[in-house]
Amino acid sequence: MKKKTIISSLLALGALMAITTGCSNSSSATKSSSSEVSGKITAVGSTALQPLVEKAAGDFQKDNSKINITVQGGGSGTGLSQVQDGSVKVGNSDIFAEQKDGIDAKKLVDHKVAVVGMAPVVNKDAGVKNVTMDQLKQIFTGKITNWKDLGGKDEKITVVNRAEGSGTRATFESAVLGGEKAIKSQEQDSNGTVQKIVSTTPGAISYLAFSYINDKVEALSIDDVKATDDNVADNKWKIWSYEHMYTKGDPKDATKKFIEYMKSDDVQKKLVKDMGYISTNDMKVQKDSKGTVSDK
Amino acid sequence: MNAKKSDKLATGMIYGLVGIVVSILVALLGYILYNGVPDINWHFLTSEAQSFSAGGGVRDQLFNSLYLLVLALIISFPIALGAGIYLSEYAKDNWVTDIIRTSIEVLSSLPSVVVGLFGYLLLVIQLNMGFSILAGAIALTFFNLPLLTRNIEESLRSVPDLQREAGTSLGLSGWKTITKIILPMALPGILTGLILCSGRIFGEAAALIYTAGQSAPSVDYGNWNLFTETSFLNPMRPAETLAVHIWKVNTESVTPDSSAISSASSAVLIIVILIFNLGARYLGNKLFKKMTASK
Amino acid sequence: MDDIQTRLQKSSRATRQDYFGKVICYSCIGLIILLVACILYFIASKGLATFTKNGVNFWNFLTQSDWKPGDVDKYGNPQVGALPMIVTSFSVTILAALLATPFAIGTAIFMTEIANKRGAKFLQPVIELLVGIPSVVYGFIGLSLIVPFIRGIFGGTGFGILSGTLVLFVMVLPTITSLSVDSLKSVPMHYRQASLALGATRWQTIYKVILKAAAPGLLTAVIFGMARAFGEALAVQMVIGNAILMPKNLISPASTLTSKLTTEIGNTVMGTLPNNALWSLALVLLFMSLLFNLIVRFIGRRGNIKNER
Amino acid sequence: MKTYDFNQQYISKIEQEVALSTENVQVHYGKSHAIFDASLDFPRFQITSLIGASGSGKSTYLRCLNRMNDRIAQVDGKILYRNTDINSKTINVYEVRRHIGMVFQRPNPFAKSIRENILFALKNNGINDKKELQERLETSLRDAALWDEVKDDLDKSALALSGGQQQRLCIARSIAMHPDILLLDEPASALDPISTSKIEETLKLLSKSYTIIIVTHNMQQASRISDYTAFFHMGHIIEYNQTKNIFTAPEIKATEDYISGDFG
Repeated sequence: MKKKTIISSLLALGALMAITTGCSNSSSATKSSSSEVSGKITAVGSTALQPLVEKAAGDFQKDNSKINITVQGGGSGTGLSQVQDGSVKVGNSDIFAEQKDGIDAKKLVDHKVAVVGMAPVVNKDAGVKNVTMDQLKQIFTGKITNWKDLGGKDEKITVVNRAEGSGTRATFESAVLGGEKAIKSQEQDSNGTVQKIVSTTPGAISYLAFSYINDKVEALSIDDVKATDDNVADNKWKIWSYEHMYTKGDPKDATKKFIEYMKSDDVQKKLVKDMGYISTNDMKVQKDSKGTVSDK
Repeated sequence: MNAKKSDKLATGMIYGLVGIVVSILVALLGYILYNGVPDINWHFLTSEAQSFSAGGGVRDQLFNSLYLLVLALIISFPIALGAGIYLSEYAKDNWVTDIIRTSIEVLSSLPSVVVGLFGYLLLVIQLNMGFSILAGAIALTFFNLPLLTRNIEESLRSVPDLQREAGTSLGLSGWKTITKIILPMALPGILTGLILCSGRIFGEAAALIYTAGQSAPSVDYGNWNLFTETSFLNPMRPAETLAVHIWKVNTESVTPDSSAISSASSAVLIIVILIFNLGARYLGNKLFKKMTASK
Repeated sequence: MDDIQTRLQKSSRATRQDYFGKVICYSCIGLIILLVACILYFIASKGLATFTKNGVNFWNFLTQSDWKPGDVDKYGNPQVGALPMIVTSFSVTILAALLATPFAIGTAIFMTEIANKRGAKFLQPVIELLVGIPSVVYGFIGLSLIVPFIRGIFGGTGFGILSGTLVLFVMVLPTITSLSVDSLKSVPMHYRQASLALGATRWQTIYKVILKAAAPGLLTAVIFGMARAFGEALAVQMVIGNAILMPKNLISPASTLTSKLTTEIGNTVMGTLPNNALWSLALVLLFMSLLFNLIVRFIGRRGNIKNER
Repeated sequence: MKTYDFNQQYISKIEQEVALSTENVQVHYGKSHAIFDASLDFPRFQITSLIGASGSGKSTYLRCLNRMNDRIAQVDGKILYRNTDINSKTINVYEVRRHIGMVFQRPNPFAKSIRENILFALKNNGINDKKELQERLETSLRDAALWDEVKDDLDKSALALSGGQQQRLCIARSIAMHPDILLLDEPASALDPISTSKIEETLKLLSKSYTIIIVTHNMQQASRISDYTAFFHMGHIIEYNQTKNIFTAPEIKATEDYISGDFG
């Protein structure tokens, strides 16, 4: 009896091995065979950046048929840790590698491919269109709890924050909260869901990347500065961040070519704008990983 | 209260419960179809998805969903069948079997995101499969197995012991008795399980995001060579399924018509499941009739 | 020795077939066990690292309610308290199962014992259809219908355990129903005939004979339903509010283990405390489902013993 | 309640050729002891019936004879068939069951056509010759007195037959294997009187070429068809003798009381 169990478990193990070796064989077989620049690029990470890279990769492959690019989401943390481990060629992130625990930023090379602006959004019947930076801070730290204190309707404020550790939240908190902690509140991790929640929940406030702001929600101005691309470019609008593509060491061959393409005018002038991002070329200032802004 | 009265009362209550369930079902399906069907058209079904402009379709996603379903069933069904046979026919009633059963049930309660991440680390990274349909199919197998195994076991058990005795008393081996006599009789039950699992495969998103991926590179539907990168049959290519597409469109998409795409995709998904469901049932019944010669 | 005598002692085609079958079945179950072991090991090694490597106190993990794995409190300890999520997960699962079970079993009884063939034939595919609706669709329907509904009736934001329960109720209903149907169907016909022949009414037959005979199967159906409720993330996440607060009542925003896990896992880096802490949540989830399993099994066994007597 | 001494036994010796015999067979279900020291010889080409009250162990004993209890009970002792102990662990049980066939209390045809019901096991035993299969199909159905009723519907589902027909189909299915011995476990208890008498006729005819052992709780049936009868009580074989002796002049009081219906 015992013998049989051992035999069968060995068989099972064997079957698993067979499956797996079979797979790795076929994948390595498809890799090689070419003369010019060729290769397989996998880019993983930020879900916000994914559509841009995916679209750019599609266009890029039309002229470089030997290069195969796979773009996947999974989150900035996943992207950074996978590129650091060397399991993928490119890690997409909406956050500086320096800001993430457990990532050795020195090993990674940062390629900023776009700038994303974010704005606080509120449900339409809050009756508020403009706040000061300080008021915004007090809302998110739980000191102001009713819209009537800001001249709006008598309606409780429902704060919807972004997922802890997400790039969007890190950007927002560093620009608005100035080191204080946000109150415990609802959290969501995707722009789409946040937009839907804010648009349907009376008194709700959250923040969204510019491209997700539509007429269903009210984007607030801060200190009478409107959330526009131009205001971001000269840092009048403070809440913005870069979209990064990280590589481990300097990119080579196919990866290098692709990253160059991402920074080229083809992408920056057209795709980046179409997707609602701001081109890095248009920026008049730059920001480092500590949030210090300087002239370019 | 006398028996007759309580009988009436209970029947009434059951009718009430069923009435509520049915109205929920109808409302739910109606809601999805009502919102989605007007946006379904030939163009939607046959064109590629768009990243940020309007007018994208779901051709690739639809195909990927079906292909992934087939692959996942090819992998999981035989394993579940073997395990189900083991549990219903060979397993003795002791603590080892108890542990096996419990661990299978625990496996089924894992959140799909955990299964997805496990699949990602094991299949995509460790075994170097990359984001691929195959990795997705294996990940789906992980949580298909408990439900399917359990279901096959139950179906086999529901076949009366008399049938087993008939087989063994004729000198047939246990294996032949199971595969040729018990299994055909258990077929309708097994089919239900299979359909439920297919439904789950169709609707699963979280596990696939990390394994089959969430991008659908364009593929060549004329290329039948399994091993080329662009072939639609290549199991090593990344593939976004319909459910993942719905998830993506809802959460991060910037396409102006995202809500239309989402509701139309949901409706397509339901219609496909319905077709699959009825088709499987029809074929299963035919097969059952053929195998048991009951006309 | 005559021919038959030798044949009696030699192995034949049938023995080989049987051996072959056994090898196949044992391999399959072996494969599943191997898989379960792998996953368990994987989750355990990651989930336990929070306590072994990052030095989080296990008791604090279970009883504290501050969850900020990235930060430290004023004493320099990482804030990893999972109590609110554990409580919420338990609540939504139990409530959803409690709510769904009568409906599911009622529907199953209707389909197997009361309805004519056509009624059952119509209901079954519709119920199976529901299993295939992606969680995210349930989530969005919940967000656009259930949340405003709850808000309208009970006030507050509408996000909370109650909304989560209602969404899960609809999601586990098909699972419990179709498994219950299977288990009711497997009650032999002659039980029913015998009971009806003794002059029992239909309800007495259902209640005293069929439900009793099918009890273990029904319990399994409920376990599987709860398992689905436990593991569900995408849909719950959208309606429960996803706030790491001790739920004060059924309509205050809360967060389940899975919703936290799903929202944050992509934003953390493998091997760091925030990541390990999330895996610890997965581990808790695993233990909770194990616990439920054992409880239900225990109840089932006691029921069986009673029946035999 | 009368008191009997169940250790009192009367087992008559068989003078004819013996087809099957058991020596000190014991059966345990878990901790409960179901059969005590059962030793019997079964004469060749005769019908032996096993009688006794429900729960007396007669069915359990019968099922030991072709190892049908393997999975559910522990059987000790010797069962001799062709000078071989077929209760030994090294024996090929499938081969045993081919030579010692069995028919059960409730008809259990496969959910297949009538033809397949008969031929399925044959084909699995490697008989592929079409002519031979056809031949066995017809003979077995004729022997079971079913041929005339079903010869035009051979491809119809066996489940469409009446209970009596189904049971005769099960008998035909068993004898198509050309066994030596046929075990029947209350084969007529679920059937109406007409079907029962048909089965009895069939068994009478079959006993010319098969050794038949039948469990029955119908004493008229036992006396009508069997040559030998064994009386079981509480797991013990109380008396075994030629049927006419058992029914006219039982040696033991318990047997007499059971037969006269004055029991317990």
